Amino acid sequence: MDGDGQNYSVFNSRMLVDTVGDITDDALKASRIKDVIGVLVGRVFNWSQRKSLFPLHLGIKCCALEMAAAGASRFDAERFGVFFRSSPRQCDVLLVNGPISKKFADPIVRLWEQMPEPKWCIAMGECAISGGPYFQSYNILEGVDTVIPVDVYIPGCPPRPEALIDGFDKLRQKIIRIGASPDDGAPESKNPIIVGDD
Amino acid sequence: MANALSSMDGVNAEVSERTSGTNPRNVVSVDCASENWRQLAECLRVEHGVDYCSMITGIHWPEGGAEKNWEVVYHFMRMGISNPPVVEGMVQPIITDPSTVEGADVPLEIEVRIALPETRDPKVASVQDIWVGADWNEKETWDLVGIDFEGHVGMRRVLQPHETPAGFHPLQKQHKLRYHDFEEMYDDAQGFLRKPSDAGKIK
Amino acid sequence: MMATSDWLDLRGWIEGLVGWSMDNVHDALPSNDIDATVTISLPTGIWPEDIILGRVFNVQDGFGQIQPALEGFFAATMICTVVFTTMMLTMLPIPYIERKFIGRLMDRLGATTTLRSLWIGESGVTAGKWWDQLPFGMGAPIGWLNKTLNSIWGNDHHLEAVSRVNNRGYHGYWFLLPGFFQAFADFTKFAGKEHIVPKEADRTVYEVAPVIIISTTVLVFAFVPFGPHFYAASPELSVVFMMAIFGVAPLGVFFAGWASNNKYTLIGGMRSAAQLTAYEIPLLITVLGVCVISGSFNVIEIVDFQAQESNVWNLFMLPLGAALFLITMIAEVERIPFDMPEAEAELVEGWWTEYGGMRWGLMFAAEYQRCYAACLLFALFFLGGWEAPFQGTMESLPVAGGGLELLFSLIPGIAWVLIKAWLLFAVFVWIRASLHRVRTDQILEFGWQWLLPLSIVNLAIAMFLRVWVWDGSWGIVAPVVMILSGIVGLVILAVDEDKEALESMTRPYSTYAVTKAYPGRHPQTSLEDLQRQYTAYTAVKAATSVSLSETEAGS
Amino acid sequence: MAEMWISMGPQHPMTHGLWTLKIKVDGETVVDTEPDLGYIHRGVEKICEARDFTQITTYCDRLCYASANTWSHSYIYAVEDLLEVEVPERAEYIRLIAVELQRIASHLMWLGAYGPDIGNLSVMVWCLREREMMMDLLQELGGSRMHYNFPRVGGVKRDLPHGFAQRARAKVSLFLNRIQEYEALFDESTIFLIRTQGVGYSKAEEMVNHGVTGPNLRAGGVNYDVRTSHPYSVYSELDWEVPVERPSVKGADCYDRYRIRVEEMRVSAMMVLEALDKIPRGADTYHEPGDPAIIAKAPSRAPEGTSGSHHFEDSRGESMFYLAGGGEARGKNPYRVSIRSPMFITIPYASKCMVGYKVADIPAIMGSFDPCIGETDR
Repeated sequence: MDGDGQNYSVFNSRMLVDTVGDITDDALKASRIKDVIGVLVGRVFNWSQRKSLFPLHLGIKCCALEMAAAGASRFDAERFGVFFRSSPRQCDVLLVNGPISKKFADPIVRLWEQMPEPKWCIAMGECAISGGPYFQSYNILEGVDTVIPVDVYIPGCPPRPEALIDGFDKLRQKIIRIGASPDDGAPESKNPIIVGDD
Repeated sequence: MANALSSMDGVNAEVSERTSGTNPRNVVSVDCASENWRQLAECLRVEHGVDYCSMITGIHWPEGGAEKNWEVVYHFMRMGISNPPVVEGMVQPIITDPSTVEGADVPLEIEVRIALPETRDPKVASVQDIWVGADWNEKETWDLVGIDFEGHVGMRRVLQPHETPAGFHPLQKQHKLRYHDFEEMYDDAQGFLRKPSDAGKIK
Repeated sequence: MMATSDWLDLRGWIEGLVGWSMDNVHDALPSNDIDATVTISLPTGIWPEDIILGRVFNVQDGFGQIQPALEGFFAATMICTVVFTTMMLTMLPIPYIERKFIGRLMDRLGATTTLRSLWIGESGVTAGKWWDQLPFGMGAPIGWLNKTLNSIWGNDHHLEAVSRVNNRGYHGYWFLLPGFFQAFADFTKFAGKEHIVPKEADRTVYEVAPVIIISTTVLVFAFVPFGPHFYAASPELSVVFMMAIFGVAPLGVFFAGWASNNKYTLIGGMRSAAQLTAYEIPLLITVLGVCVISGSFNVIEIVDFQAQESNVWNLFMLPLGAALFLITMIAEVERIPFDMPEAEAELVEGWWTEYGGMRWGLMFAAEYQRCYAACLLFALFFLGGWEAPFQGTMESLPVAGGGLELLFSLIPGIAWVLIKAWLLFAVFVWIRASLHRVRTDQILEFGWQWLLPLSIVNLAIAMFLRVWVWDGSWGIVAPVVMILSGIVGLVILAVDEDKEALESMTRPYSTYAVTKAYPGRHPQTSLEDLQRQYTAYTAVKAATSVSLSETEAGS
Repeated sequence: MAEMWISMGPQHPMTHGLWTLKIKVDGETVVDTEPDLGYIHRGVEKICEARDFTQITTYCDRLCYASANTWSHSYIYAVEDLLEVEVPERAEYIRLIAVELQRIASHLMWLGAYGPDIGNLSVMVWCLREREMMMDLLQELGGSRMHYNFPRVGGVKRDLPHGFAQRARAKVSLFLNRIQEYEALFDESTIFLIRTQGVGYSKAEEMVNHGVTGPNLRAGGVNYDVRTSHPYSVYSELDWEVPVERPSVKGADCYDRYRIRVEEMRVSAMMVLEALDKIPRGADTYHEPGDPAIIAKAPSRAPEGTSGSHHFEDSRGESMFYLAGGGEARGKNPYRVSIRSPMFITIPYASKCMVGYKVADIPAIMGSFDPCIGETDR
């Protein structure tokens, strides 16, 4: 205070910055512009994510043929925006259609980690759900959900292509509730669902 | 052919009647001692023209007694197949009517059973160089049953993971099925303790 | 050269608008002089007298001096904005055509995504009153709009099946453009995806490669005219400029393949580099033939040559050139049968295997932009651009000529250009659905051994026509001769090649089956009993209750 | 580029299934290959030791997902060999119809998978469209869409349902017409011919020595077929010829394997039509399940020390089961079930066939051998 060479000037740049920052933060809070942008853009992204689900072109066992049949003429899964890609970098859905052996546990975890967020996993068939008829085997994991999180389970050995299409529909129902408002009719969405919350 | 094979020492062959659905068929079933097996195999390939090794089965008989504790069953076929001839630069496919062929051309099934005594490391001679088709069959038999083949080049795990502990051959009878006898074979089936096989390596 | 007339005079309108506004600004400025005299008096003894800076200044004159530059700048900006917006909007039907047409060729429907799920949700599950999360009740109009749309285009109860499978498709409202918004959905989703750079990748090059590809692809459209007065820029050598920029993208492809540190992408990049260098040269020589026969390196002048000077499209004068241009362009945009760089069978996704998220989405769009540019260039070079088919001929008809002339004068040129380009892209899709993939060495052999000499032959034909035949117009003989030669060549390719080349390539085989079929010939012996079985089949169809919609799907 | 190892798989479009093909390439040329199997090894042989003879049929269905019926029938013939069961003739005819329909479906699946291998996707959709017809017919027989569990020890599960013969004739004749569309799409396409001809040569004797059988062997110019050389069903009573391809001088290439499978589809379709005419008591009479006309009494336990085996013509080659009876100690379960999988032997040979060709030829060669990993890994 007295003569220690410090400059106690009225103008302090830090104080100015703090003041301006507080003012802008208050303005942002007051205008809630973040909420507006978040909600509107969030709904658009939500629509786009549930309308273009690219599964990974991964055929493990019997269900792979039903997956192929679902993409063929009679059951036309492409009508609902399901295009199969071969590279995990460009996929949204990991469609696990078969038993996971100990030898394949590492590769499928790597495939899952190679896929960019947001991503979902569908366990198709009994083998992927619980090991299926091979639950006693010495080389089979009891379901893919022991190594990666699963969003939708499609039972059946193998499930029919209609069941697969319905499974994708169930996944869309799950996606549309992300960030939904509390009071929609759906029972298990009393609170807004956050991705990765399951 | 059965008599010819029976003339060899340690080999005992007869023709057994097998039924398949509605119509019967004949199979030359041979019992062979493990030390005579290599000689018998060369005889089959060279003299009797057995050109096709169908499958190799290894069986573990814990209660089979001292002399037949392990068993290796070979299934061969005599197809009598040769490359189709080339006539003026065009291949003439071989069209054989199986109802007309006779003699050594008749397609024949041969089943060779080799009983092994009780031992920790059962082994028989490898026929990998005689029938290339036996190569991966022997690999699989060693992988699953644990019967080793002497002279087999490049023996490795084919069906089980490469990092499977040595000496673990699941088709041996002391390994029980999961949930039947719970303790064994439940070696971290969920993979919780599992490390990635290529951990630490640069991909 | 007399330019084509089009009522859609975009450049004229914009320049007029800018000039008018600039004149108003000029007039609004103060016209009286401003005395900007500044006198600086310095201490005496150094300089003899004071220094007088500045002078009398007139704002209007000063503005008048820079007015042309300003007008040019604003007009160019507005024109470029309009043209690029038009390009982006008219490119949206391209993926739509791809999906729907190949779906129909494959006996499928293709994507039927519509916007209805925005307001009716997915299978009865909606996002609730999500607009209530908006502050200040500004979501109320959204809620009202949602209710209105539900009442108009929601699931109506008299379509039980459609109501049961809520919005799994468009249930027949063609005006909802089923599948048109799939491209929107994909692109927005890519924008929202995570961006992953592989661990061992060369980060800089990995990030730069998509920029190279996309920017050069967009730059091509700077010189593509949609109409006689509907272009962003038209330098004298626009064709050369366009081809030069078109050839830059392979560099980015090679960068991407190399930088991803993936063996598939590396092989894909190598293939892309080899293939595109092998097909750039025939492409350039073919385009050179077009420029020679049209006597200009400017796209607009090339189109005007076809439309005005000689009322004959270059397609009819250079059939060989058109075929070569089509083939080389398919190879340039890497589509089947020349899509070795992204061969899904052996290389997982080819050179962009490691790319995901927005970068891959943009490169995906760049692929379609290249296809679109190829189709537009074909339409401009060979199909007369914005000239209606046989316009001169039809306008010279005795009776209906006047009406047709009026009709053609009412249709803007951009309509013809877009129609031609989209139909040509449908041809691309048709080729993709019906052909297989060629091997790498076969692609290169084809390019160097056949396309290059043929393109030189095409150039020679063009020179001959231009030098010896052209006398202000192609008489009557030259077009007829060229068209007939083209038709003859096509017939030879279609018939002769199918007979002899296939027979020579096919070894006769002997099968002991009831019906024999081998290339070029379909079994004739079994057709009678097949007919007999068909009659029994129709009888059965009437008798039994088997649903034939399944058995003969799309037969 | 220098020589480098590329690991194709386990998730790769080329592998119709889940396995890894390690190739060593010099630029674009393959200089060495090494297959790596076992990604879906399920230990079926071990599990079957804890099941009785009727339960094992379901596992045999799930061995090969492309042709389930042929595998369950292959197992059933081995069990009948083990238990000495005499099968009624009508059941044999029904089995033949089921197996041949399954063979058509399997070859259609192969043809559909072979289209994308060489870059044409529309073929896959078309072939799957035709496959649906065969699967409808099999669904009428077995009740399921892919895994039918159709055969029983000593007979079949159900008789031909009402109107099956008419529907089968209708769909098979329609299919016989549709084959020509595929031949138009494949054989008249020059690109397909230059992609498949002269690629992946394989000689007959070499294939036999390597244990390769089935269509891959018949493509080499030899009409060896278990259905005729070791007749096991009523095949000998039908009027049919084994389709044989005339290969090139250097051996059978991918084009020959494609042709032989198309011809086999024709032959199988004609066999189905003929069997529907020749079936005893007519194809329209219906017997209740368990009727002695379609299923015979069979013992449920195998005596000690007995063994049963049977060679069977699968869609991909010669499949075989070897069963060791367990006797009273093991109850109704077999003591050992051993499975001979054709593709387990063929995949190493196919990998050898690739050496010296381009990387782009790998899908063409491997796809032409029709790999099915479900039976390979068991």
